[in-house]
Amino acid sequence: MSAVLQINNLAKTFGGVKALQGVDLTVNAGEIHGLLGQNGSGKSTLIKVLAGFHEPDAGGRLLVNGNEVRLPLAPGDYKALGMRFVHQDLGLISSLSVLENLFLDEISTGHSAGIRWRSWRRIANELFRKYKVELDPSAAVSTLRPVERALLAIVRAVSGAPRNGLLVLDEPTVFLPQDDTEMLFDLTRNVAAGGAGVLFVSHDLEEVKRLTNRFTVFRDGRVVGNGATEQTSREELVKLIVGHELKAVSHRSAAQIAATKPIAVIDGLKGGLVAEASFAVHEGEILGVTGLSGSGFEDLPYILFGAAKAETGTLALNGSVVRLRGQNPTSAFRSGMALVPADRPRDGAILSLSVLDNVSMQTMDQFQKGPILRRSRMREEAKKVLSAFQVRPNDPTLPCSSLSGGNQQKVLMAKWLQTRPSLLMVHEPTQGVDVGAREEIFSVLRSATAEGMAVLCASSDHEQLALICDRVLVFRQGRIVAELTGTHVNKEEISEQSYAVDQDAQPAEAS
Amino acid sequence: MTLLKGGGRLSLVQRIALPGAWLLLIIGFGIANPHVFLTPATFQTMFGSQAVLLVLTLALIVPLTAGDYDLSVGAVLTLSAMMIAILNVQYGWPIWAAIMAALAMGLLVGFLNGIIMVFFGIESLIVTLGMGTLLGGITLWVSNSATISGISHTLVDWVIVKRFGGISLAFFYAVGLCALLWWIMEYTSVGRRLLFVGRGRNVSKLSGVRVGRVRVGALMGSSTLAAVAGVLYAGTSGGADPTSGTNLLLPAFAAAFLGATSIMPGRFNPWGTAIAVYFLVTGITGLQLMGIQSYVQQLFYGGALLVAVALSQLSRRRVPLDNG
Amino acid sequence: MTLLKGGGRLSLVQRIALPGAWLLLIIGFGIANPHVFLTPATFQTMFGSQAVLLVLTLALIVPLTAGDYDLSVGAVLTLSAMMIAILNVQYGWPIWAAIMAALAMGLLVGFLNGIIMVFFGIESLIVTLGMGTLLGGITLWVSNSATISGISHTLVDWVIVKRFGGISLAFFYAVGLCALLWWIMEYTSVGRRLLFVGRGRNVSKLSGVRVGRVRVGALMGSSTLAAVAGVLYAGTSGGADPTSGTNLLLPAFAAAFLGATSIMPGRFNPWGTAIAVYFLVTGITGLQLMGIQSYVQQLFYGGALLVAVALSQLSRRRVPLDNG
Amino acid sequence: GCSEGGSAATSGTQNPAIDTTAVKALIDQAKAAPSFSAPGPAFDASKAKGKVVANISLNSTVPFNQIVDAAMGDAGKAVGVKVVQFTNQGQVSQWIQGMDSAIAQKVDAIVLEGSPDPKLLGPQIAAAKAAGIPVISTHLYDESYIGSAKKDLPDVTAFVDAHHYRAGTLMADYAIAQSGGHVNAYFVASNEVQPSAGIASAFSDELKTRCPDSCKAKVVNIPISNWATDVPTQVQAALLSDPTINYVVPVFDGMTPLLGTGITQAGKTDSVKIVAYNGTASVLSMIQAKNLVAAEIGEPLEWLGWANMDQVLRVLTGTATLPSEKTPLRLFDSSNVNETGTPANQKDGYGDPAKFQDGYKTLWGVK
Ligand SMILES: Nc1ncnc2c1ncn2[C@@H]1O[C@H](COP(=O)(O)OP(=O)(O)OP(=O)(O)O)[C@@H](O)[C@H]1O
Ligand SMILES: Nc1ncnc2c1ncn2[C@@H]1O[C@H](COP(=O)(O)OP(=O)(O)OP(=O)(O)O)[C@@H](O)[C@H]1O
Ligand SMILES: [Mg+2]
Ligand SMILES: [Mg+2]
Repeated sequence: MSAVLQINNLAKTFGGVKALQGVDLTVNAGEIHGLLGQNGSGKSTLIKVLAGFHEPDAGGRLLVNGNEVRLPLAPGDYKALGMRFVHQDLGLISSLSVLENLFLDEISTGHSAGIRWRSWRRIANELFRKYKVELDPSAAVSTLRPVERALLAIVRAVSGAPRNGLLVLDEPTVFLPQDDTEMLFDLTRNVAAGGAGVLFVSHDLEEVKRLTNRFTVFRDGRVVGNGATEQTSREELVKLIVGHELKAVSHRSAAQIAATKPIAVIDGLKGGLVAEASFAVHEGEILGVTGLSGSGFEDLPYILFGAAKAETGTLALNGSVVRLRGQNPTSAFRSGMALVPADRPRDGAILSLSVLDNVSMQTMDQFQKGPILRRSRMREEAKKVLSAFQVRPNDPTLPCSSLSGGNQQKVLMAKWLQTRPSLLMVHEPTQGVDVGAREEIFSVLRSATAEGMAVLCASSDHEQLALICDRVLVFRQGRIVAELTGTHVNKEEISEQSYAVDQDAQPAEAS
Repeated sequence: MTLLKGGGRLSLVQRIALPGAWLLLIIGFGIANPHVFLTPATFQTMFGSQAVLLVLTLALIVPLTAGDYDLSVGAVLTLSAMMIAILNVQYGWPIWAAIMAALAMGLLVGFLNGIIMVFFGIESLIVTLGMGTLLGGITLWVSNSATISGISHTLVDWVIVKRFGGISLAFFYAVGLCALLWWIMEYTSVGRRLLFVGRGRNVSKLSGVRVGRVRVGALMGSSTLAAVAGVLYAGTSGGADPTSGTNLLLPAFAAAFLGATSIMPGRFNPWGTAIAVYFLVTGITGLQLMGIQSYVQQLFYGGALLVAVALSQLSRRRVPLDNG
Repeated sequence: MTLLKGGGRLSLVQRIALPGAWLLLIIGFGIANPHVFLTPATFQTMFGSQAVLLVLTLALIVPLTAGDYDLSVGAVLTLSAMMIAILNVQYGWPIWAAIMAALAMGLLVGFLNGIIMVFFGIESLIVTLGMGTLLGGITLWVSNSATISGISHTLVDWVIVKRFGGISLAFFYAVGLCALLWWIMEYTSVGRRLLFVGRGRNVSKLSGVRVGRVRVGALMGSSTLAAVAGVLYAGTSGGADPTSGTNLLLPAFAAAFLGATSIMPGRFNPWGTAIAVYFLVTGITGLQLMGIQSYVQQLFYGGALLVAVALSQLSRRRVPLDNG
Repeated sequence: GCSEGGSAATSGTQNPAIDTTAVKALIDQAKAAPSFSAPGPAFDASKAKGKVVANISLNSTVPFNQIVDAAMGDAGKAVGVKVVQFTNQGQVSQWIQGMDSAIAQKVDAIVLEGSPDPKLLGPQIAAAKAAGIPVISTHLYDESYIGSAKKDLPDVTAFVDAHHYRAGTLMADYAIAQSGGHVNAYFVASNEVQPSAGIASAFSDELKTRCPDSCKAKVVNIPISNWATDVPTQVQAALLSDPTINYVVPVFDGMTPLLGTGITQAGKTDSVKIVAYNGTASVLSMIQAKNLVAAEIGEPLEWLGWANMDQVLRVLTGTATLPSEKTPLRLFDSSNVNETGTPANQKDGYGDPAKFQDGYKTLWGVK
């Protein structure tokens, strides 16, 4: 079997941070190769070196289809080398149209004088038909839902991937619901069957086991293991990635939940994709909301927080009632709510400011003594919080942009949990977070609920919901169609309810 | 830099709001002052006279599309006109050679702007502000602060005296540049890359765009266009003065932003720019023809900019979450 | 808006590059022209006479921190001085009442700027460009294009005649405003929110910051500070003219950006601003005192801006990733 | 304001011929090279030897000021007075700084050359007075206005008058003479500059006096900062709305190329002429090139410098100051413009400079 991609002794240093050191990696033709590792272990950095975005340190070697290629690669070189990417943040320009994004590579490196928009549009429509995605070529990407954006990026990469080329997928599934994931897997297998190599990054070991032939694991920028996927158990993978084994988690029972008092009671909510929703979140519970994308569950936290408009409905939080039409983020925050959004670079973190600035956005006022903001105190406090959340590196003065995606997510959890909200709402809380950190985030959520906080977790990751939630509400077409509690909270039942073809919304079995 | 909020499909209302306002303005002045305003001569001179401003505004929209500001265009215009005057009048160079020298200066200034911006990683706003001031000093120096007149009649003839349909050739040059720029921006990959870089620098780099090169190129484009505006300026006035070109900077910015509300709302675009320039000029000319005080014209300018942009935003579907 | 690329810990070299350059400049002129330049009087007049520019630059950095531009500050300064002159001299209002009226005008203009920007969702650059033009027209109108002198001696006394350590009180007002602004920006949550909004609008919104209010507040702050600069202008010159204030806009922008390379590199900050203003003024004054040609001063201005910002970027650890 | 002429003003040719002999005589007089006559009594200027004068000009980037400043330096040298230049770009804050540093350096006199507006320097002039430093304002106020200027500005020690309004009158006279008494003028003023309004009314008044029925002028105000954007369109619009306009007059001749643009664009290069004031070289060249400009009124700039120093020396030596320095104007048209050189320059064209220089030296007792 010939190697599509061969990397020897590659290193990349950012300032003092060694993001990659002595990395060796081989991807063979026709092979789907899993690239695994904790947050910040260097996966995306490697990929960006291949894309010509980062310049690696001197000394590394790169062979493509057996031919030595001189490093560093220039932007755009990847194209001639037969590589195609779905980047971690998808690599789309959101203010431009679907069509322009679809042909981004062509335009970026081409020398066309006389772009034939009309024929491109025809090609686009054919592609969308072929890959069975419904996209309007002239819609702005900013108006698309996350799934649609992911599909666009995937179609772009897959349709351009040449035979004996390399397709790189950096966490392509985080935004995808089950059936689209299946479609992606089929596409990926087709590409590999055509003779290309695939490099596939995911934190979802289930996916890795199902899709990949071989894998390589990074830890702290080094290769700590590789092998054939079939011959490696899930537990072994976890151990390679995290360095230790994971503990199991237990759920509360329906009776336990019923015994606690409701913290937030939502009544008659309508707005966005939510047609009607009434439910309560209880003290100390983690309530999951899920469904297929477009079923309305993603809008729920944003509407409750006042970041998206509600048409009608009320929210009783700790007994005081607000009309959701008049809700806005400021009053929501003041009344004891918190929201960790899914779109981290846009809505979650201010990447150009320090970790300290980000963590202390809400707590700042507590450090005000008379006219002076006591900043050394703020720094110490932040350090404590960061170490509680195992943020690596634990240096609050670093700009947030220099942390890896997963560590940024932990910073955000820290930022909001510090405010001791009575209702915490999270949207895809472990998106792009490695198994180790994921466990840490779960345990943080657990200990917070132990102190009486209520958590609303909106996610399309059914396995995750099964792992952490005490109760799960499933949405279909804007309505709650099922409520799962106790032993019903498992991946299979959540998926079944989400995908049920049954159109008559039936109030759930377990309530 | 995303200019206006929202995105997505464009409403027709918005596309044509500015042309519509322009039409209303013409009708209004036509009723108020039919015998003077509604004459071919009025329109002929209106079109002919603002070619310099139009070309200068086109210069601005090139780097604006790529997300950069060029504050040095006014100074480049002035220096370009001054170079032509000095080389042609004082040194006796043939006019074409003087023009070539001025254009070369524009290209060089843009290159320097770009290199400083990219190499040192400084915001274009600062680089071009500094460069503009520096060029202003150079203009004062080489001209000895004096106005120079007597530029070759060939240039004056070919810019303003010769007419087509009663309109000076300058107008057709400007419209030609509009068309050229529109073609480049819409139908060539070079032009599209400008937009990509302006809208998403990292994504563009990931997709293989040589971002630095595109940004340098945009500044070279703007400086060269500004030098062309200087040539037209020298041609329309038959001379050059060391300061007045810089006063065109703010009107040009106003027109560029106003133009971005029309035709392709949300994007800086050449035809929108042309309409914005002539909308503003029509208002001013109409007031001037009615003999209204100069400060009223300034009130119109400021007010029209605010109202036009505000209305064009209102007619647009509001989008809930503002983009950073 | 992220001003400069990179982030992270600040190198000391960079923090003090500009103060160092200032010192070098003073030493240089001291050697070249010891008897005139190195006198207390030179520094006293330098500090006193540029208080207006310093306050105007402070006005700019407030919205710049929140990610907005305010191009109307020059026009507000001019109108503020003109209002004081008209109300005090022509209408016989007591000086304090005239000052209050001018400050109220500043507050109102800022409020209008902010409301138009937020309500219609228009870029601050366009709104304030339009507003500045409008105010320029209003100033010409109310003043009848004339210079008005004879403002109450109380104001003049308290601005420029009374001195402390040989330096006019105007300087101490400006430094006081610097200190106040520094305290607000660094040690109050209101000030931090400005920065948050400037760096991440959505994030701030979702963190409970009332983004619209903060942006309106920033524009109100800048207009009010510009009105204060107008008061100082009226006080230093004892009169007001209808146009000259707008000439201060570009120097103020230059100083604001230069100031952002120093003390707290990458952020607009009041002390950096003060140093930038006096660095530029020292250069100009030194050249003036040597009787050097005027264009050289302009060359210095442009050149110093480019070189200082470039050096401050070089001394910075280069960071590989460009921020979008 | 705008002044309308009589009823039949626009019907030009049908009007009875106007007698223009008187005006023509005035014009001929104004076209002759000026000769020096002592502006006042002689005095001993050598008493001022060794004194230092600070000179703050309106805007050191303007050739007008550069020439006057240099001449002041030369005149100072003739009597051993040092003239220190404070160069600036016309900004009020720079004038203030110049005043402050002149006071701090304890100079013997401060000259505001070529009209930095003393109204914007009130506190500084008061401070100079308190420090015993006389302040002399030059070339800002018209001779007719010096009286009220003295009342408005009691702290200014002395003024050197200018003849701005006479220039306005002369421009009107030239237009009348050349057109046979049928003038329809479009006058562009910039009223934020002090003498502008006076020049405009002098121009209109002269038309009203000489040919009330067949002449008229319309005055518009465009601030200098708006020249580049507004002047061409404004002129063009005016020529379109009133095709009988036959003269376009700028209040300051720096506007001339922009007027030219407007006239050319309106296609009126054959029927419209420009008469202007200030004597800028490029405008004189336009007369030489027979390009739109019919006449230009200029002033001998070096002479102005010496005149400034005459008043300054009187102040320094405690001699009574003069109400008028009697500096001349000269009108140039195609008949005498070549005396300014080819190509025209701004210094020449006023006779032999040695003559007025000798005149002043004699007056000062240093020759
Ligand atoms: N532009 C940058 N500047 C400085 N450090 C960086 C930069 N980009 C990444 N790093 C650092 O390099 C390391 C590797 O980051 P990378 O994004 O490759 O991680 P990853 O394996 O993709 O993690 P995740 O699973 O969270 O996406 C991290 O320590 C990160 O902080
Ligand atoms: N940037 C774009 N994004 C999305 N749609 C676009 C874009 N540019 C053009 N289109 C759309 O593409 C279609 C065809 O555009 P256009 O009229 O430019 O084609 P054309 O160049 O005439 O086509 P052909 O090259 O086939 O002759 C139109 O519906 C237009 O709206
Ligand atoms: Mg990654
Ligand atoms: Mg994942």
